[in-house]
Amino acid sequence: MAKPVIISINENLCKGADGCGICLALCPKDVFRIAERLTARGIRLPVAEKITACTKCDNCVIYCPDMAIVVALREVPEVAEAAERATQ
Amino acid sequence: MAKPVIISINENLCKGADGCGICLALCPKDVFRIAERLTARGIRLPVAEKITACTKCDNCVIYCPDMAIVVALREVPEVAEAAERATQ
Amino acid sequence: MSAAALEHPLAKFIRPSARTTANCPGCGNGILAQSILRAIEELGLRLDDFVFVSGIGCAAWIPSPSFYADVLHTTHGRPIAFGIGIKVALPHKRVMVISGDGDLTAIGGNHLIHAARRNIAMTVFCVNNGIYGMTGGQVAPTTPLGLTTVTTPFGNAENPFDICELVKGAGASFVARWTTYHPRQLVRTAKKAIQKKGFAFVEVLSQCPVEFGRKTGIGNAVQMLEWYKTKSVGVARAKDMSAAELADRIVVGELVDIEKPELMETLEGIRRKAMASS
Amino acid sequence: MSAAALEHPLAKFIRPSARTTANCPGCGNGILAQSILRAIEELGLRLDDFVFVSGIGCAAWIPSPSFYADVLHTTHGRPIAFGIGIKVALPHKRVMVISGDGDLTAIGGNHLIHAARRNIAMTVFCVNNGIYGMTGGQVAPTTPLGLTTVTTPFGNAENPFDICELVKGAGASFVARWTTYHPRQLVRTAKKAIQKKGFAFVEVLSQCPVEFGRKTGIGNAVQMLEWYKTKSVGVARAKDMSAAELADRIVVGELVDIEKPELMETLEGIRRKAMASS
Amino acid sequence: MKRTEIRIAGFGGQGVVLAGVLLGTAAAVTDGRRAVQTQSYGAAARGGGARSEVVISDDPIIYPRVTHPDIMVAMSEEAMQKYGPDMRAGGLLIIDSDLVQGVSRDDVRLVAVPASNLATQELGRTIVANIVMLGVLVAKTGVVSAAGMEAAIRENVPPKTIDLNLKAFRRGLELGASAPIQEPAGHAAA
Amino acid sequence: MKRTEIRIAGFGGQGVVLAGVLLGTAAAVTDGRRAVQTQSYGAAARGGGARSEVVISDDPIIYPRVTHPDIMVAMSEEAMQKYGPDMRAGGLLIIDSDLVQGVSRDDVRLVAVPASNLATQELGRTIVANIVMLGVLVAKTGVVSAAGMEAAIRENVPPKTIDLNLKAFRRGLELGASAPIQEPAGHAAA
Amino acid sequence: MRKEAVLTGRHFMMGNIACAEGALAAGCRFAAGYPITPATEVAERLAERLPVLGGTFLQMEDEIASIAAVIGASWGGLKAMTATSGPGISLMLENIGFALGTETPCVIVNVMRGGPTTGIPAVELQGDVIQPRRGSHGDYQIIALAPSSVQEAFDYTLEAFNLAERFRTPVFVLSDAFLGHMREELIIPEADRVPIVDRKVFPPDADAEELAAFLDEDVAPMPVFGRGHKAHVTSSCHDAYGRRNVVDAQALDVFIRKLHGKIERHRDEIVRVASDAEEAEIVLVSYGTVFRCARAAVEAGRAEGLRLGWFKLGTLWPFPDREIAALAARARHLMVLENNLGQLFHYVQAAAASRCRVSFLPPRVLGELHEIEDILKAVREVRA
Amino acid sequence: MRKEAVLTGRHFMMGNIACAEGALAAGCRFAAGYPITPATEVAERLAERLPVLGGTFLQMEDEIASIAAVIGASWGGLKAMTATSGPGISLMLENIGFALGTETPCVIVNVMRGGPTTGIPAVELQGDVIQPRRGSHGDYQIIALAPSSVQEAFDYTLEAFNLAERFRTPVFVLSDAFLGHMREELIIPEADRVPIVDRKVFPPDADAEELAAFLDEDVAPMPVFGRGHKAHVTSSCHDAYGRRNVVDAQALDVFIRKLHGKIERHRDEIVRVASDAEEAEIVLVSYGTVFRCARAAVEAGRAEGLRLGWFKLGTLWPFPDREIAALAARARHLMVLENNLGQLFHYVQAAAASRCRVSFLPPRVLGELHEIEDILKAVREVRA
Ligand SMILES: Cc1ncc(C[n+]2csc(CCOP(=O)(O)OP(=O)(O)O)c2C)c(N)n1
Ligand SMILES: Cc1ncc(C[n+]2csc(CCOP(=O)(O)OP(=O)(O)O)c2C)c(N)n1
Ligand code: SF4
Ligand code: SF4
Ligand code: SF4
Ligand code: SF4
Ligand code: SF4
Ligand code: SF4
Ligand SMILES: [Mg+2]
Ligand SMILES: [Mg+2]
Repeated sequence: MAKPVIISINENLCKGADGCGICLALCPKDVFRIAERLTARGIRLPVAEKITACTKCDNCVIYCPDMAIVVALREVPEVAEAAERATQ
Repeated sequence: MAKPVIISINENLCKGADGCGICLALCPKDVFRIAERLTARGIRLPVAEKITACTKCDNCVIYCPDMAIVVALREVPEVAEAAERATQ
Repeated sequence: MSAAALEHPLAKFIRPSARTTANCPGCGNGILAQSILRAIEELGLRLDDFVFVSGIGCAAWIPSPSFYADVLHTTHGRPIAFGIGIKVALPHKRVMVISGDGDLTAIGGNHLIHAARRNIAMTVFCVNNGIYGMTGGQVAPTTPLGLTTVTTPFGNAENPFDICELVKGAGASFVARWTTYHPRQLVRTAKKAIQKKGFAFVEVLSQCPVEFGRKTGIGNAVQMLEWYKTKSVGVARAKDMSAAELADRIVVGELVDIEKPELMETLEGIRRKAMASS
Repeated sequence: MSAAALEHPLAKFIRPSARTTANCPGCGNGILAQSILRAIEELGLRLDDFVFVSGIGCAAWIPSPSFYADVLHTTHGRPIAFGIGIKVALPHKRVMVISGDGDLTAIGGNHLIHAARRNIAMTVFCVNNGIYGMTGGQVAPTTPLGLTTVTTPFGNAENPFDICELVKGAGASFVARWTTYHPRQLVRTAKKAIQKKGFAFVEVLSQCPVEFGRKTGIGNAVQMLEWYKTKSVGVARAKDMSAAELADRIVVGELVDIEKPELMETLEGIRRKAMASS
Repeated sequence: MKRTEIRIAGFGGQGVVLAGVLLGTAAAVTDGRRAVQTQSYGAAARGGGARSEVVISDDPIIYPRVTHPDIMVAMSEEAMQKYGPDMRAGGLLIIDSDLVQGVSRDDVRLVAVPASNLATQELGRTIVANIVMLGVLVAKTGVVSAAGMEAAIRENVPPKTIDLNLKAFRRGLELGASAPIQEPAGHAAA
Repeated sequence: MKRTEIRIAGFGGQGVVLAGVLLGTAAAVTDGRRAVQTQSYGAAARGGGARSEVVISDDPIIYPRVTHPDIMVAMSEEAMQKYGPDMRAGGLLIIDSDLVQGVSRDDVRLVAVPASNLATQELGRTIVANIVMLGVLVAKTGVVSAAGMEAAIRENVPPKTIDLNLKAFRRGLELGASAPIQEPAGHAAA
Repeated sequence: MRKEAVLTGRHFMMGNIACAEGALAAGCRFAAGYPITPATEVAERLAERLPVLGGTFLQMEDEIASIAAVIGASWGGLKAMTATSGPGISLMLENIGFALGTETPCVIVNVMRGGPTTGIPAVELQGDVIQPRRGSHGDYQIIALAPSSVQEAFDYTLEAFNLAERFRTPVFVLSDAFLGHMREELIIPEADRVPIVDRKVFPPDADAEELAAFLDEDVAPMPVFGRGHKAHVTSSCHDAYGRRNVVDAQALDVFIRKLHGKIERHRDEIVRVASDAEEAEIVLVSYGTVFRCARAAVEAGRAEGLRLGWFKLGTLWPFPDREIAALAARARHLMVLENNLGQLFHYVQAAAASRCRVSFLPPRVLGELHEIEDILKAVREVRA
Repeated sequence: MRKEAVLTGRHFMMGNIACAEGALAAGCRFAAGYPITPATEVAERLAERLPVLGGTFLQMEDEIASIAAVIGASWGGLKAMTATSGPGISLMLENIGFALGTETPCVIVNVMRGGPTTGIPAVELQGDVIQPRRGSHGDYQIIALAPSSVQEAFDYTLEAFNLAERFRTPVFVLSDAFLGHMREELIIPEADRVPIVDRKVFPPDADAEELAAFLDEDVAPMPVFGRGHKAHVTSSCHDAYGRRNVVDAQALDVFIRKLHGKIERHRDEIVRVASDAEEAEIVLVSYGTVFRCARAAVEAGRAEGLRLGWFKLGTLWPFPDREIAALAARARHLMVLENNLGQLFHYVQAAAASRCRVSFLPPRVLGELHEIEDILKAVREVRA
């Protein structure tokens, strides 16, 4: 069941959805898509798009080979706060 | 069944019945005994004593770790001849 | 929406100066790394309870330098032998070896089987990517018969090891196999392996999309995970399958879990006896 | 009465300059040597059909220099690796490795398991005397747990290998075990091993009365043969025995005999493919 | 011709090493001159920087390293920053304008071409941007013959990609023929 | 005392190395002098020859090898033949007369004792013939003290065999005290 | 890929590939190896080419097994080689000693990398130049060649096989990461113009019990296996017939001296040096890739009027001591350039003895080639 | 068997046993090894003594594993050693390079035997004296000591541990088959008079991310494992914090130079030589067991009026080049005596350079000690 989450993708750690793309493939809810924009490092990141579909199954977290993804429940106060900061 | 045989023990090869003695132990007919005399190399050879009891089972030949024993049937002409030479 | 600020729950286990891995995109090694750290976390252990040892190769870079702990990155093939010295010196620490199939079963095969024989308390994770990743895709003792690699351009002429059978034959007291498609099972097994009093060996089939997947045509990281999923069969189910049925399948699960004298204990016994001797 | 003049039927196989062995009195190695030569004789083969390879140790001196054939007496632990090069260069000759348990399973363990994996056509006789004979009675990977040797004066802290299980786990296509109490069976098995198209491994428990028998208290050559006799149990009978019943028994017989791709053939296939390639 | 030093630099995966090899092959095999090619890559497959260097000369090449390139092809911002300073003043700098923004040197002759976009859009494969750049280089310098380069391409790229690469090279030649050279500050056009 | 060179030679298994070790230990540890012991054996367990050499001196021993023994104990015919020639003229040769027949040197002082038979018959163990020979040697030369030798025996033989060895040594001392010395041809008794 | 053994023609080729092609041209038909940067391309090339020529490449379980298989194949009658880098050589040393002691022809290529230990795989260093000579235990003499160009990578590897066959001994080719990965033009001659030496073998019916097969300073014929010679080949000390003797120092003395003498006596046939130092006051002594810097510096220095010369060691072992001594007698100063902290330097110094001064210059950054300006600066200092 | 670590008192002991006792007195509590003639007694003694002292002896599967376990134990905080002979050293060289590169204190005893290859196990040879310095790949400096008596077998092994701990580096003890099996008197001091050096370790709470642990010419503190320092110890080229860098030659340059400098800078602390050559015209330079022949020859020669002197190298590496140079400045002729065909000879020659003449004398029979008469004969020839 979908849960209100924050999905954080560390751009410094992710190796790029073009080369890797494991999160895209293993998310049962198809939450991610691949970004169009190339980063300075020449890769394209995954973007958590259908975030509301997320069930926090943690597949993306557990399978990400670069520990680049964190999925956290919005209700956890620290998480909400962090999300706040991040969008500033 | 006992057979007329010649039992040849190569004194240069045998390592001595005191250290080895396998032929003595593995002969089912107790054909061998240990010599009293020490050789120049300081060992005591086995002696085929109860030769008439030999059944040519070949145990002594097969188990001798130094290929020092040959058991041959007397009726084989070459053997008889060799035996002849050896006793001259 | 995505936010960049959340700290990964296992980030505390990562050496600050080595937050990014040197792995290629989609490399399976990172999945194993995370699984190991997760198992340690779930067991309530600290990284300071461990000494990590690895050889040379991509897999050997899993703990080195990333794990924020004592790490010995040794010569090619020798991590287990180094680990034995460490374990004797620090019997109350847990020694964990993480290295590649080439490292542990090609050049290092002898140390592997002897450690298994000794049944020294040590956890060994062997990353089986079926290839030498770091040096650019040469044949490994795990590469399937017939496969084309840069050193077998007309196909591999050699039968591969069944590594788990080998380690079992050598006398290990705990032997298991999973793939990077199975991180949750891997965590469960890793926890057992870490706690085993004896030599605990875990083979992990792991995708090397760059040197194996691409060159064998099995495909990219995602396709390789898919392939692991399809090919895997649990050890319980495998028991009822014929050799032919199992031919190109990957039997996963815990294959051996027995009790036998462990080296640190027998050595302690020796010391007690020696001290008591006249 | 005894006569000194009869020529041993296998004497033709012995190098003229090396008629006497360097073995201690009663050493089991000579029993194996004779059994191997007998097997070759019974198969109607000539020694020129073979290349013999050995490592370093008493057992390694079985063919070197005695066997009147091409013999390569190599470095410690490496005979199988040398043998592979010889076999590739001379595919129509039979390569036979004869060496000790220390040589083949301690320092040489890696080459042993890899040759088994490759299933290269090669016959390997491993003399298991449970000890390092040549260097004076140090513990071997085959020495029973608890036994006192010059390097384990308070008892051996390590579990021994079951060598046959190891080689089987590595993938050998023929595996057998006998003792020097079983020369007739050994000849029979040796004949099969020589003719096997694949890696054929025969473990032979052999008495070292000087460094093992005397020091362990099992006794002299004759007592050790007696001990082998008592402890041995045929593989067929062993199948019906429990692990406990088998604990200190020696399972003898042919343990593995399977078919799988052999290296010389697969290599030939590679060459054909290469030559046919554009 | 005297010793000419050429450096091609960019990301791993852009084919800068292949570009150097093609230049060297053209010079040494087809054109019958002397060439040395060397390279350096970090963990290439892992996205580090890559660099390929070629020395071309009519005489035997004794010192094999490139120290102050006469010609540099820059295919990444990082490469530009890192290697720009080494260039010989008055040398020729060719940049992929899609990838390189800041040109730190004003004492070199500059050619800027949109090779990546051209490769992606016109040729359908970004990966041949390196070959486009070679075309530009040959057009602008004649350091190797176009025929030599085409032969080198035929010899060295996977058979299935020969046509694509030849096309990229020829497109680069055209682009090079028409692209303007921005002369160094304070120098008149030669 | 000046440097004395001693060689003990025989078959492997006769304990000639132990004999040398005991001599050296007596000299160096109990008697507080200097000693060096060296040895050489073929494949000992396999019945080759064995040889043990001791240098004893009051001064530090620089050159450690025995080259021309002042004293030689010969316990096999082979040893006698092989090493006899090396002896210093006028040196002392002690042979086990049960094992050595031919004495090739007539310029040395000779003591012959039936050590093997004595060991076998009187002491019940042929293996202690070496210790009997040591007794003879000590009695005839005083190169080490009897007390030093007894201490060395206690320290170096398996605990269970100490008494047997001490007995053999003392029996050797007696034998040595009474055994005649055959002086070199052409020399008067000293 | 062409299918002939000798790829006659003009190429633009990597040093490692040229090395493999030199081997194939020499008749190498067996190679065994274990992957290692920066040598792997040699193995990869051989893996691709050998099966086509009816030969075999085996990737073994490690370097120890690799050299063992190479030696085995050589006794089986094939010309055989391995290629590796420092860590691999360190592991092979015991068996390299075996090849020396049993007089087994084979070729060992070391594409040197940066160390000690794992170090930096892709950076060159001349760190392993004494290792062939003194790395394996015991006392022995060996042959080692150091190519300085892709052409020499080909030529010297070919030559290494010829020397190995001629002297029944392992021969080293000491390349490095720079040369191994460098591409340069290479001219391979017509197949029938490639000089080939084959080992002297036993006459067909000879029995190793009767014909001496070892320890001849003029090189005994080799009783290659599989031909009924009944050869006994042992790593133990042995006599000319291969009979083991592990008791007498005298036998050891003969064993060591004969093996040594086999190379020493023929050192003039083996040693190759080159120089341009006739009128020179200061001579730059170097080898391998560093030679290219030295030579370039000499040209630059002469242009500015310095009386400079160069001397190149093509053969590192046996060490060209006489040639150095002769040079030292003529020159005022020898400056030894190596990409290390001074290895052969001491041997040059020893050979020059009291004849002239000898100094040493490493590159500014170990692992990189010397810069010409650094060399000239050092030269100017020496002159001052 | 007594149970103290230090067997204070007067003994008549084999060189190999003295070596083991020196190690125990130094605080060695871990040893790993693999049997080999003529070194096995060292291991056997340690196997008997270590467990009594709460230590451990492990017989490993081979020599490679032995040195690996030793290094592991050293990182675990124990003083550790192995003992072997030539073939074993040849196999250990890769991991000895590891110990060098990671700055791991440990002691390696080589009881040298006759080779190359299997050779003759029980015959002595000084065949492996350059091997410690140049046997492992890459460029590095090492410490090696050569005892010439049973007392020195004890003292130098003890000293080897102290140097290993002081400089965080592997240290060799080069004994030989003759000394190893020779018995001689040995005096072991009271336990509290045995000089002991322990490695400098990290302060208790230090984190290896913050405190430099490597590449300090004055020896960085060691972040011994198991104490929470989170040390990263790698065989790859690394910086002072152990951070891997396998890309830049610059990093390699620092890596090599610092490791080198750590020994070189302290060479005066390390190098030990002895001599009696004040008035000498001809000086016999030697080490190990051969030194005893040289010294005996000097005494004999002086007795007949020859102006002879001796110079003993206690330390073979770092090579006592300055001491030799000083000697060469005073003497007319240095005669180098080694039980080989000339190994350190070249280094003596290089160090003497133009200062005096240098010649070489092997024993009449390699594998045996020099005969005094042979030495004197050579001396007389040199004088003539
Ligand atoms: C002695 C030695 N030989 C060879 C190498 C080169 N080498 C580095 S990594 C590697 C293979 C690694 O394969 P594997 O262990 O399977 O690790 P992967 O990279 O596949 O994870 C080799 C051969 C080396 N470093 N040392
Ligand atoms: C590299 C190396 N290490 C050690 C040795 C010493 N060595 C000679 S024989 C031997 C052990 C032999 O044991 P095994 O193979 O069981 O033969 P055995 O004598 O018992 O028949 C050893 C360790 C050696 N020759 N080479
Ligand atoms: S937690 Fe599960 S559902 Fe949510 S984004 Fe990740 S993989 Fe998809
Ligand atoms: S799984 Fe991780 S590394 Fe891979 S694309 Fe997703 S976020 Fe990036
Ligand atoms: S053949 Fe049989 S019966 Fe006859 S002597 Fe030999 S063992 Fe005894
Ligand atoms: S078995 Fe052979 S070696 Fe043993 S005692 Fe009998 S004859 Fe002699
Ligand atoms: S080469 Fe393969 S194993 Fe190595 S990091 Fe890349 S994907 Fe992973
Ligand atoms: S030591 Fe043992 S194995 Fe070796 S020859 Fe003697 S009895 Fe046989
Ligand atoms: Mg792998
Ligand atoms: Mg054995």
